[in-house]
This record gives sequence, C-alpha cells and structure tokens, in this order.
Amino acid sequence: RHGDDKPEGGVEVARDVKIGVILGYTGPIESLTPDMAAGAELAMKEVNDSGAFMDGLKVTPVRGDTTCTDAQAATATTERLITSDKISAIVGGDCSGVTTAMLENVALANGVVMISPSATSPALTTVKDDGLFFRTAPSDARQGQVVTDILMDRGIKTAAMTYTNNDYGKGLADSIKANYTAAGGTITINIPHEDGKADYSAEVGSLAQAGGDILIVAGYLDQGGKGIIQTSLDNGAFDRFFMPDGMIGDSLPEAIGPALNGSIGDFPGTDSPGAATFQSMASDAGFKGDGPFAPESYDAAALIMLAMQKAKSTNSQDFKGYIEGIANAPGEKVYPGELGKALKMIDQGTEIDYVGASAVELVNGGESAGNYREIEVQNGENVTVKFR
Amino acid sequence: MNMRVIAVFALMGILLAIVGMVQSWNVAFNILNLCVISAIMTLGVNMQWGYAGLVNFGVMGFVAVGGLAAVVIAMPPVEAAWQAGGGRLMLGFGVMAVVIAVATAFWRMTKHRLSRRARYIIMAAILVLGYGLVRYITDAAVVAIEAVEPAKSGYLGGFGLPILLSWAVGAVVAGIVAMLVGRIALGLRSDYLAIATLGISEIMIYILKNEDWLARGVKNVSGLPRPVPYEIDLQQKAWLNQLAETSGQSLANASSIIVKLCYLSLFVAVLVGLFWLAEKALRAPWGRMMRAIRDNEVAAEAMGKDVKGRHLQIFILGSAVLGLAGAMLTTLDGQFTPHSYQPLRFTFLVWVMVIVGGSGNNYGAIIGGFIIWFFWIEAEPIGLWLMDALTAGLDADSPLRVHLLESAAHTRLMTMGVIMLLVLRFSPKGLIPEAKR
Amino acid sequence: MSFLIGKDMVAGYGGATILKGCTIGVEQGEIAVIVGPNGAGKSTAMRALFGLLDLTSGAVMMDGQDIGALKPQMRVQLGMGFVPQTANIFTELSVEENLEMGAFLHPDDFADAEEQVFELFPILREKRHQLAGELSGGQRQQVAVGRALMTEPKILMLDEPTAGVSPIVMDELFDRIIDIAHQGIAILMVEQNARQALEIADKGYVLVQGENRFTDSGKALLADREVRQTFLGG
Amino acid sequence: MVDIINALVLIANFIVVPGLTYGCQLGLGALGITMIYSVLRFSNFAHGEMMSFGAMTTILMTWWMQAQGISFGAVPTALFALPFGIVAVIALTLTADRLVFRYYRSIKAPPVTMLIVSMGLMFFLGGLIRFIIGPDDQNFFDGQRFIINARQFKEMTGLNEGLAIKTTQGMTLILAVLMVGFVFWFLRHTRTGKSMRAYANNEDLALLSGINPERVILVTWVITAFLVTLAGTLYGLDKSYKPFTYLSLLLPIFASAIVGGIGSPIGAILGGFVIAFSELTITFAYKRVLGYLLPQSLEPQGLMQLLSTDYKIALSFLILVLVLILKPTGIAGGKVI
Amino acid sequence: MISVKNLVKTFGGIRAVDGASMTIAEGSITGLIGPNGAGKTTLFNVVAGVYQPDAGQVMLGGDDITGLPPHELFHRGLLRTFQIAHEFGSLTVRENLMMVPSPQAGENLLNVWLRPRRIRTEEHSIAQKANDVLDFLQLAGLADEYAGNLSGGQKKLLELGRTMMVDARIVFLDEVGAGVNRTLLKTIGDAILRLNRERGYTFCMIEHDMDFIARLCAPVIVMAEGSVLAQGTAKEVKANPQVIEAYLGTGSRHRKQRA
Ligand SMILES: Nc1ncnc2c1ncn2[C@@H]1O[C@H](COP(=O)(O)OP(=O)(O)OP(=O)(O)O)[C@@H](O)[C@H]1O
Ligand SMILES: Nc1ncnc2c1ncn2[C@@H]1O[C@H](COP(=O)(O)OP(=O)(O)OP(=O)(O)O)[C@@H](O)[C@H]1O
Ligand SMILES: [Mg+2]
Ligand SMILES: [Mg+2]
Repeated sequence: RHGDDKPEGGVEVARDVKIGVILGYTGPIESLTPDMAAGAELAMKEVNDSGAFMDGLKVTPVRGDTTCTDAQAATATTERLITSDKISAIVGGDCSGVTTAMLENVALANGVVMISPSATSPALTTVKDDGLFFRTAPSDARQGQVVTDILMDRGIKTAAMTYTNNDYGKGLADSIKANYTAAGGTITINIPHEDGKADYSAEVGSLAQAGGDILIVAGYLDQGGKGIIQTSLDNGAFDRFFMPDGMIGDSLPEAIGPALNGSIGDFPGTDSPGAATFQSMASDAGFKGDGPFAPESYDAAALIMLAMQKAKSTNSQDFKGYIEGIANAPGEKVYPGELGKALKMIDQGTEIDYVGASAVELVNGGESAGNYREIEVQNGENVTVKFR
Repeated sequence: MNMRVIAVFALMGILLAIVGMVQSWNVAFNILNLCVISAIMTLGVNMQWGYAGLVNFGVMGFVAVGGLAAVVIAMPPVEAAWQAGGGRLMLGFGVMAVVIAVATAFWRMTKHRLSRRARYIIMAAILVLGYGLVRYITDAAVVAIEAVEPAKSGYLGGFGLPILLSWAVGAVVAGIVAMLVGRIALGLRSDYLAIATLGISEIMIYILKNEDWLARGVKNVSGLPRPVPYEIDLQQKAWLNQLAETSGQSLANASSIIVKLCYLSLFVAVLVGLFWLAEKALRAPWGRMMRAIRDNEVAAEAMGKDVKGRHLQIFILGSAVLGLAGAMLTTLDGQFTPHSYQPLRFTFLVWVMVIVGGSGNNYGAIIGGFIIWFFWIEAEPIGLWLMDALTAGLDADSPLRVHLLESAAHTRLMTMGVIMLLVLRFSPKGLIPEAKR
Repeated sequence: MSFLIGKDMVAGYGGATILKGCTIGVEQGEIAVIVGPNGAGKSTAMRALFGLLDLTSGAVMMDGQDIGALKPQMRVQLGMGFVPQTANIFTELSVEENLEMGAFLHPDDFADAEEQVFELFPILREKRHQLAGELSGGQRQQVAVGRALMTEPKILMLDEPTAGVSPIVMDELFDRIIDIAHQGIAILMVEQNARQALEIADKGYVLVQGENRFTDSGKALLADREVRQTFLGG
Repeated sequence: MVDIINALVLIANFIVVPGLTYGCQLGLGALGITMIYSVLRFSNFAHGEMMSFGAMTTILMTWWMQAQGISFGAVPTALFALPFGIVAVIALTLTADRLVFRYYRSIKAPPVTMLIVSMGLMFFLGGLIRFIIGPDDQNFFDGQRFIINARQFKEMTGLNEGLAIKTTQGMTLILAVLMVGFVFWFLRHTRTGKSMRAYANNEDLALLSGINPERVILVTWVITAFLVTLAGTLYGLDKSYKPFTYLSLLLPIFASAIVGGIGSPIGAILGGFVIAFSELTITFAYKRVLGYLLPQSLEPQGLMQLLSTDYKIALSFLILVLVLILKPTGIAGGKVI
Repeated sequence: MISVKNLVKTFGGIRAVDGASMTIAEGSITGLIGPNGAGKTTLFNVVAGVYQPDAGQVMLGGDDITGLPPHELFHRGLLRTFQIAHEFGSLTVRENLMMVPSPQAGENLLNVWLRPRRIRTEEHSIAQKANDVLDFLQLAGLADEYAGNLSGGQKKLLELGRTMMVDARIVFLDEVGAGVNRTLLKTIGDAILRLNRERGYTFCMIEHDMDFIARLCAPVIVMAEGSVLAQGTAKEVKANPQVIEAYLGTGSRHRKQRA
C-alpha cells in the first residue's frame, strides 16, 4: 500500500489510481459510513474487474477518517491522502462542516476533485470551488416540495415535525415547513433532536402534545430518528410517520416491526431499475445497499472514474469538466453494474447519461437535481408506490 | 531537568521530520500548526489547573466563544438582516440591560429595607416581566433576521474587520464569559466544578447551535476571510512558479507550504509571547501564591490571600487564552461550525494534553499539546500500518485480515488509548514534571 | 534479644538517609519510650519497624524471627498495632466505624473491646455516630489510640499519642498504658511529653539525627542533667 | 372527573413512566461511577465504555443462545445471558486494574492522573468494542415487549388517553432500586463494605488495621462489573445497543452522580431522577393536560411549553448548576457514604 | 483588643461554641485552655473568619469584624496558626514563609511583567527574613525541602514561623506546642515573650501544657462545653476546683500510688 514514487502531474505513468474515500469512520455517524465506503469501493472493484479503465489501470480506494465533527482532523487526513498517498480524487466528505473545511483548506489548494455523497448544506452550493466540488446527495430545497406534494395528495393537513439538529436536518425541515405551510398545511410543532443521545422521551412528549395527523422525522434511520419513532410508538404518541430520505432503509421496518406499516416517506430515485440493482449488488457484496447515502457513494465513485476515462487523465484539472456531462442527459443510460460497459462506450465516443443507483442529475454547478420515489411501508417493507 | 526538556522537544522535532519525509511536508506543517494551537489551549488549561488547581472542563465553551468572535469580527455584515430586525434586536438587548440593571439596583437597595420574602417576590416579578418584555421585542426580530435568505445568510453577519483583530476580541469575550461563569461556579470543589463547567459549556454550545441569528447555528458559517494569501492566488504568482521549479516541488505543494508557513509564523509569535508572560508569572511571587492556594486554600486565606478573587483572576486569564486559541483555530479552519465543539475533542483531549505533558509546568503543557495532537492525527496511519503488519502473514482475503483492515478506523481510537497509557506509565507525572523551585 | 527489635536500621526517603543505624527494641510487658528533637527520625523509626518504609540495611526481628520481608498487613496479623503521628484516623468514617476497623481482624469480641475504649475515653461514646473528621484535635487523638487498642495487639506502637490531649485524658491514657503493659503487652511509644512518659518507661531511647544518643531506663534518663537540658526542656 | 383522570394518565404516560425509566438508567450508571469514586478515588471516564462492553458481551451471548434455540418465552433471553456478560466484565475490569490502574495506585498518583488514565482506557475500549461488534445499531430484544400498551390500556379503561409500560421499563425500575439498596446496604452495613470505605479514606491506616487492599479492590471491581453490565444491558434492551450512545451517555451519568452528590448511592439515583425529570417536565407541552383540566372556554391556544426541547440538554445542565449552587456537594451531600 | 460577645456556633445539633464571651487585652498573652472538644479551636475559627457564627459578635479594636473573610482579617493584623498543620505541601519550606507577607508587589501581574527590578529587591528582603526565621526554628537545613516532607513537629514549627514573617497585631496560636520538642518549645516561649514585649504583639494561645501556660500567660481563660468556665491567673485557675474536675484532673493513678 505504498504510493507510486513518481511525482504527480505531467504525463500519466502511474500503474494505478488512488481515490480517497474520506468519511467519518469514527464519531457520530460512524454507523452509516461503513456502508457508504463499501458502496464507493464496490464501484471501484467493478471498474477494476472490467479491466476497461484507462488501458488497464487499477483503481485503489484509500480510506481516511473525517470524524464528522473535527474539522482539523479531517483537513489533516485529507492533506495526508492528497500529498502523501497521492490520491487523484475524493469521495467525501460526509458532514457539511468538515466537507467545507476539506474543500476550502486542502482540495482547492491542491486542485483535487471532491464528490460528496452526503453533504446537503445549501451553503455548499455557493462556495468557491473552482469547479472541483460536486455532490450526489440531493439538495433540501427540492425535497421540501416533494414531501409537501406527497402529504397533500394524501390529504394530510397537520403534522408535527422533528429534525436532526445539523445542517441537513435543519435545512430540510426549513424547506418542508415553508412548502407545506404555503400549500395550506399546518406544522403544529417543529423541534430538533440531537443524534446519539440517550433518551428522546422529552422530544416525543412535546411532539405528542402538539399533535398532528402524522409525525415528520427528518433524521437518520439508525440515529435519533429511529429513537424518536421507537419512543413514539412505545408510548402511543404517534402511529404514523413521514420519513424523508435519511430515514429510508430496510433496517428500519425490520427493527421496528409491523407498527411501522402505513407510514410513508420519500427517497431519491426514478423509476429506473438502478436502486434495486444496486441493492442486490450490495447484498451480494455483504453490505446494506439501502442505507442512507450508500447509493450516492457508489455514484460518486463511479462518476469520478467515468470522467477520468473520458478525459483520459487522472488529473483533476483535466477531468473535472466532464463530470456534469456524464451525469446528465443526453446519452445512453448507465445503471449500477454497467460501469464496465460504460467505460467502453466512453472509449468509443458514445455519449452517456449516468443514472446510477440514485438517479443522479447534476444541476447548479454540481448538485444532484433529485428525483424522488414515494415510499409506503407495507408488510414490513419499503414499497415504492409512485415516482415524483 | 533541562536536558529532559531539550530531549523531549528534540524527539518531537524528529517525529515531525519523519512525517515530513515519509508522508509529506504539507502534512507535517499541517500537524505542526495545530500543535501550536493546541499548545496555546494547554497553556490556558495549565494556568487554571497546574497553577491554581481549578478544574475547568468547560474548555470547549471558551474555545467556541473565541471562534464566534472570529465570525462576528471578520464576516461582512448582512445589510438586509440588519434592516429586517437588527435595530429591534439591539433594542431588545438594550431593554435586557436595563432590566438587569434595575434588578440589581433593586436587590442592592432593598437589602435592609424589605423583608426577605417581599424581596424575592418582587425580584422574581421584575425578572419574569423583563424576560417577557425582552422576548416580545426580540422574538419578532429574530424571526425577521432568520428569514433573510436562510439558506445563505439568515444572520446578522459581522463587522467586516480584519480577522486578526478577532484573536484579541476572542480572548476578551472569553474572559468576560469566564467572569460570569466563575462567579457562579468557582465555589465548587474539584469534581463538582469540573462537571459544572462542562455543563455550562454545553449550554453555551447549545446557544450557538440554536440561535441562528448570531452565527447561523447548525447551518455553519464558512468562507471566513484569511489573514494570509490563498493558495490558488499564490499559484498565479511568477515568483512562486519559479520557486517551485527550482525546488522541484509541484506548484500546489509549494503554495500550500507557503500558506502554512505564514500561519505558523503568526501562531508561533502568539505562543512565544504567551509563554513568556506565563513563565514570568509562574516564577514570580504571583506563581508562588497561586501554588500555595492550590495546595491549601484555608491556609492561604489565613495568610491574607484573597482566594476567591485569585481564583477568579486565573479562571479569567486561562479562559481568555482558550478564547484566543479558539479564534485562531476558527481562523485557520476558515469556518465556524458549532457541531465540532464536542467535549471529547475540546475538553477531554486538551486535558489529556496537559496531564501527559506535565501539569504545573509551561514546557510540559506545550509538549503535551504537541505530542498528543501529533498522535491524534497520526494514530490513524499508525493503526492502519499496525493492522497491516500484524496481518501480513495472513492470506490477502482471509476473513480475519479483511475484518481487521475494515475496522482499521477504530484502531485510531485504540492506538490513541495505548499511546496515552504508555506515556503515562513511563512518566506518570507527565513528560516534563513540575519543577521544584 | 528483645521481643521486637529493629537492629542497626538504616532507612530514608528517596535521596536522604534519615535513620543512620539506630537500634530500638522492646520486651513483652515493658514500656519503651523514644524521645528526641523534631526531625530526629523517631516517626521514621516507627514506620520502619512496621514495614511502612523499606530498610536499606539492618533487620527487624519479632520473637526471634526476622520479619523484615513481611508486608504491614502481615505484621498486623502477627499482632503489631500502630498509631501513626499524623493521618491516624479514618476521617470519613464514624467514630464507631473507626473502632470497628481497628477490630477488623477479630470482629467477634468487638463489643467488649469497644466498651473498654469507651470507658477509657468517655467522650467517644457520646460521639460514636459522628464522623471522626469532625472531631476536635484531642478527640481525634483519642479515636486514634482507641482504634489501635481495638486491634488487641501483642505489641502496641504509639507515635505521640498524647499530642493535643488535655491533662486529664493524658493521665488516664498513661494509666491505661501501664495496665496494658501489665497484661504482658510490649509498648513502644514516641513522646514529646517526655517527662511524663519517661516516668512510666522501663526503657528510654534518645534519638538524635537518626542515631541512638542515649539509651537507659526511664528513670535514669530523667535524672541525667544533660538529657534533661538538651532534650526534655530542663 | 374523567377529565382529571385523563390528564393524570397523560402525565403518567409522557412524564412519569419515561422519567422513571430514564432516571433509573442514569442512576444505575451513576451508581457505578460513585462506587469507583468512593473506593478508588477517581472519576472513571471509561465507565460508559465498560457499560458498552458489558452490553456487548451480553448481546453476543444472547445471539449464541438464540442460535442454539434457547428461549424463555415472554422473558427476554438477554436476561439469561447477563451472567455471562458480568463474568466477562469482571475479567475486563480486573485485567484493566492489573495492567493499568494498579500502577498509579502504587505510586499514589493524584486523582486527575487516574482520570486521564481512565480516558486512555476509554479510547482503547471504544476502539476494541467497535472492532468486535462494529459501530452499528444492534437489536437484541426478544420476548414480550409490553407489560401494557397504550391501546390495551384504552380498551381496558375506556379512557381517552393511553398508558404504555414496556417490559424493559419494569425491569429497569425494579433492578435499579434493588441494586441501589444493595450497594447502600453493602457499603454501610457489611464489614467488607466498611473496610472499602476505610481503605478509600486512608490507605495506610487501612493497612495498619489489617485490611487487605487487594481484596478491597477486587470486591470493588466485581461490584462495579455487576453494575455496569446491568446498566449497559438494560439500557441497550430498552433503547437499542449502539456503541456511540454510550459515549454520549457518559455526560448525563456524570451529571447525575454529581447532582446527587458523588460518593452517595442514594444520591446517584436521586441525581438520575433530577436530570431525567427536569428534562421532561420543563420541556413538556402542557396544552392537552390543561385542555382536560380547564373549562372549554379557557382552553389554551399555544403549546404551553415552559421551554422548547431545543434546549433540553442545556436545561439538564442548567438544573445541575443550579443544584450545585444551592447545595455545593449535591443533593445527598456527597463524598460521605 | 479582641472582644467576643455571646458567640454561638453550631454544627448540626452540636453546639461547639455556646455563648462564649471574653476579651483579650491589648498587649497580653492570653491563654485559652479547656478539655478536648470544649470549643477552643472552633472559637478561633469563628474569630479568624473561617466559620460564620450563628450568633454573637467579634470586635477587633473598635471595629465589628464578625464574619469578615480571613484574608481581610490578615490585613488588619490578625494572624493564626492551625492545630492540624496546614502547610503548603508542594512549596519548599522557604517558600512557605516567603508567601506570607501580603500584599507583595510581585503578586500583581502587571508588576511581574513590567517592573521586574522592583520585585527582585522585594524578594531579596523577604528571602532574608525567611532565612532568619528558619534559623531561629532550627529548620535552616530543610529550607529547600518540600514542606510536605517535614516531620510532624517540624510542620508545627513552620506554622509558627509564618506568624513571624509579618508584623502582626494579634496572633492566635492553636497548640503550637503539641508535638514540639520541649527544649525547643522553651526557646519558642522566649521568642513569644520577646515579640510581646519588644514589638507589642498580642497573643492568644491554646495549649495543653500547663507549665508552658503558666510561664507565659496572663490571664488564662478556661473553656468548657462551649462557654467560659473560669478566668484568672494561671495559679488561680489551677486551683479552681471546677477546672480541676473538668480539665486538669487529680493526677495519674500510678503517680498517686507511688507517692
Ligand atoms: N465540622 C464539625 N462538624 C461537627 N462537629 C464539629 C465540627 N468541628 C468541631 N466539632 C465539634 O465541636 C466541638 C468543639 O471542637 P473544637 O475543635 O473547637 O474543640 P477544642 O476545644 O479545640 O478541642 P481540642 O483541645 O481537642 O483541640 C467538638 O465536640 C467537636 O466534635
Ligand atoms: N516523606 C518524606 N520525604 C522526605 N523526607 C521526609 C519525609 N518524611 C520525613 N522526612 C524527613 O525525615 C526527617 C525525620 O522525620 P521524622 O518524621 O522521622 O521525625 P520525628 O523524629 O518523628 O520528628 P517529630 O518529633 O517532629 O515528629 C525529617 O527531617 C523530615 O524532614
Ligand atoms: Mg514524628
Ligand atoms: Mg482544638
């Protein structure tokens, strides 16, 4: 696991390409990141197995820890991966705070492409990024509209809401509230919850008293979000929930059981078969493909490699310009498991439209546009009932 | 004794040099910069604990206050937000000040005139009414401010002044906060004081997280102006291109190193200055008095030392240093993210630095900051390397090896723990113990 | 050879050697008293005898056996009881619990022994449920001695048992010590109330700078002009 | 009349039951902290991870039992796996003491050194646990979930409001009270217990009284192992097991121990209740309660919340600080057992 | 100089000081004796500001000093020693003495940073004084030892030494003699007399050594159960049957047997 000794830049003589997978393997979201990393690494393995990448170059993932909260540790790790391990691009970071720090303090200075699978903060839209920063996670603004549509179509006029107290949760909750109220709904109460805390009875108590036809839980499915749902069900505060993207995954209905039946949610994706394919690929590879941001991670890695292929270069400055074109129409649609095919098509000069596991569509200089599936839990499973 | 100081610092230099050569100089300087900031934090804690025996577990809060100062000083004001509710908010604060003034004046003036019960009741009434009034004024203002482009600003912004100024302001503001905290909590004994300060700092962080008008709360403020040039601007400069060429470095590398050196010189200047002041104080009768108070408060009090006053003094000074470090850190990060203020990172880790380095001793505090930060960052590659080495004999995809390498991130914690335990085992009083004078 | 004897003891703390080859011994049924200036090493000698401090050279023998290698708790089991000069009570335990800890090794006859202590120090009966740390200086001293008496020792070592106790209690205490000695117990005691102590002593040691300066019977030492002038305050 | 009962049930369901449970969970943790503090004289920051370790071994054992097809009907299997967890934690604590803490005791290191050392252990254990079981959420509850659930309650009583009590809540309450009683009695009234306090107070003098320090330390760790395993497992059963939460749990546990008065077993439980109930009662929205109690015309419009849950955790610390200002050594006047 | 009126101090149910009244005349060496637990130390602690009294009043000169914190009393010239030695364990013996004079210019941080010269001269003279005191107490050889490492008696000497570092108006000595070698105690007695005569110190001392009391003190106040039992010269007090009953006793059994 030593980097090649040739200095970077200039003619590409490297035998392999390294891509950093920089996520919070320790810290508050440590339980999400293994699946995310596995997603990204699955894409790399697929590319390697195809043998079609840049005349047989191999891609190696290099993991680095952001801790999710400690910007200093995240920058140091990124610095090390870029300058010492000589990675050519980054899948990461995860939490918006550390992602911004990594971008502004290291990636930008070194001119390295970063695709974050999970940072959703609107502030990242406008950050000065030299065209180097992208994300495959959809922005909150669009989701607020989708949530409102789903609720209104089902005639749900009042809702209580709680969000995880970070930029993702807060941004999403703000957006839902604005859209929903404008559409004539009432948010009876809107309160944050902290992830990883010991007890959520107080939050649930308040939510229950405010009441509402449904409880919107804008959190993470294996963090506080789950705690809130569990507690609400336990003391009979709510029996129906709305679950935005962070809450959708098989593990939740599994853990909660039949009580979750009838709850609804939304999740990025089109009617494309991408998500399902990815899920079965993931379970073959031994990880959960439906966890929050695992598909996005796969897509982030895939986009990087496809763009490299198109630019015929692993230098970020060369390939950063191709990422958006590959992600968006027009072109041949590409799904998970078809990366090898896609690489060959690129070589042949065929235009491609990477759909991937999360139906990425990049807008606004590098954000996911976001198509959504409407989910309903039926018989202990997340079932897609509609596309929006 | 002196030999030991030199040896330990030399060791530290060698470690950094190894990182520079094996990994990269950028990594080495990145670590060094944070070592220096950590050392300033440990100086602050060491003043409180090492000199005076005060257990301040509120490090996190004071560092955050310093960071907030950086935002308030350096960010440009958000005109629209000021128009939307700035005036009203300020009015609210004005009213708050008046309420507090009235309450204290009432409390002072009625000391011997009214019955205790009447005093309490009227006081409570004043406070409740005042609180209501203030909330009435500010709530609307806050809503208005936070509604101004919530995705991008939604706060008042700052004063748009040079960010270096915030270092001093951060120190002063942290000092003022410390004065308030100290008045409440300093009467408590060690463990109680520890948890009380920790609690108060949690409260401070919660305010920062939830009061969006102040610094955007959990939505973070990023893109703070820098006191040093940007790498990409440097990369346009002819002299740097030349330099990079002659030294054989890539342009990106060279520019990053230059930026880091700029920061480093600022940080080192602060550290040296503080060190000089602290060392002077510790060696003066002032330091002797502080140590006496630490040893035995009752006796010190009987020897004419105003123990309470001195505790407050050192609490304020130490916290101001923490505030300064906080502002420096935020400057270096270029962003302010309330989420990152976790007890583990800012309270526990800094305490580990102080104890491992050797409390009551400024050299010790500094080296503790250096060593522990170094391993905090390098534990990850060390752990990874360890796992790799340990399992080298195993088949490349034997399940054990795969599992071990997969969980390698957690070796970061384990390595950190083991290093701490080893260091404290072999020098239980810290790397550089308190010197006898 | 005495029942308990520390022979040619050399010991110290870290760098400094405090005991420079002093010898101290006591017979069963006998009272031996150590006197000397402050810092002479009296307490250090006691601690060394008890194994709280390692000897650099010399030996500690009890009943003809070398007990130098035994840990303090083992010596307690052999029947040594000790009242240190400072930190000699459990401040956070009640008076009664202090006594109970004294009887830790023989809990069966606790009630009797406790009764005896209460008879000797009546004030402790009143204060039995109070924390020992809240007592007055003299009361603490009484608790300390009481705790040691509870261990039912074969040899009782007391480091300044009368410091801070009132005259009436001091007299009682000395009387009691004589009684105990009459039961065949060996008593070794450091005292600054030297004249009263030497009066009842069978043997007296004057320790100066870690060495034996004078050794004689209590009476003889009291009679010695030089000893009185330089060590007993005239 | 029915309205009043409805209001009471509402309060019971959303405040009393969760408050009691959470309070007991904190209290059990705090009891362990207090145990170590009062005998070994340091604040054990590895406590959360020890709880996590105990829960983890219990989970592994539970899985094994479930795999063997062993089950106990309505009673959670974990309860039977608990003894194995305890044995494992005893082994852990004794090893940790042997390899780590013993040395610092022997050189009479000051309490903060011990505290920092325990942080080192915390890091190590944290890593080890994630290494073994991973950072994920683990659900290991089986058996009957509710003693009574909200719907059953409504049907039974015909009231508007439901009351739910989970099996784990019942278990937690009973076990916590038993453990506190036991520890209090043990330290207060047994000879071993008293000798532990004596050792803590004055080690040298304890030696002189014939108390064997090795034994005292052994007993302390064994009891602590009982406490941490029980606390960790009950917490994991009631909420769910996830390594990271045990780190977050550390702060409220310490807060409980301190509010109650560190060193006092009764204080530990009291402190747990103060922290738990202060969060619940002050952030609770009393709208519906008042709706039942007040005549229709006065029915409140707002949520009738004293403080938003935004500040829930800050609030528990605020209470902590207030208690300490009024009673600087905690409610039960700590340090004295 | 000091007058105490109806002082009461309780701990829970225990009335440690129970309505004690006394005056300590300017320039006197007043002895305070009484059985263990009579409340002597507690009285000292109340007068010296360590405890707040539950009732009663303490006057120094003409001023009411009830409840003033100890450090202010120090500045008014009231010094005290502790029965159970309160040394500064991690300071050296010399530093223990040097920290006493208050206020020192070097205790002000601005002076520390801006006027090093002034501090140096000040330190020089304080060190000089400390060395003199150490010589007197026969502790000179231990000047650079940590005070925590002193023997029991040496710590008591250090307690006394601290009061000799500054010019006090009144000094409260709580059993300075306990644990101190009797020959040395005689010298200390001489010093107390000298300080009293030459420098006009007022002393109030608790002691159980009646010879020592008789040599130095006039008057002698006897406390019992929290209040004053008797007062007079040493001789009068010794002859007082109540005092004999409560405090002095009638001598030891064995002595009587032998006599
Ligand atoms: N902190 C305390 N809490 C409870 N009781 C106390 C406390 N301090 C002192 N007492 C009690 O008050 C009484 C008076 O104690 P004090 O120390 O004043 O006695 P004294 O006269 O100095 O005795 P001695 O000669 O033994 O030193 C004693 O009975 C003691 O037990
Ligand atoms: N822990 C220690 N470390 C270093 N030196 C010590 C320590 N304890 C005692 N000493 C030194 O050893 C010498 C003898 O002390 P020791 O306590 O034996 O004296 P002592 O004869 O009992 O005196 P006293 O009558 O005052 O109690 C003293 O000079 C003291 O400074
Ligand atoms: Mg001695
Ligand atoms: Mg006394």
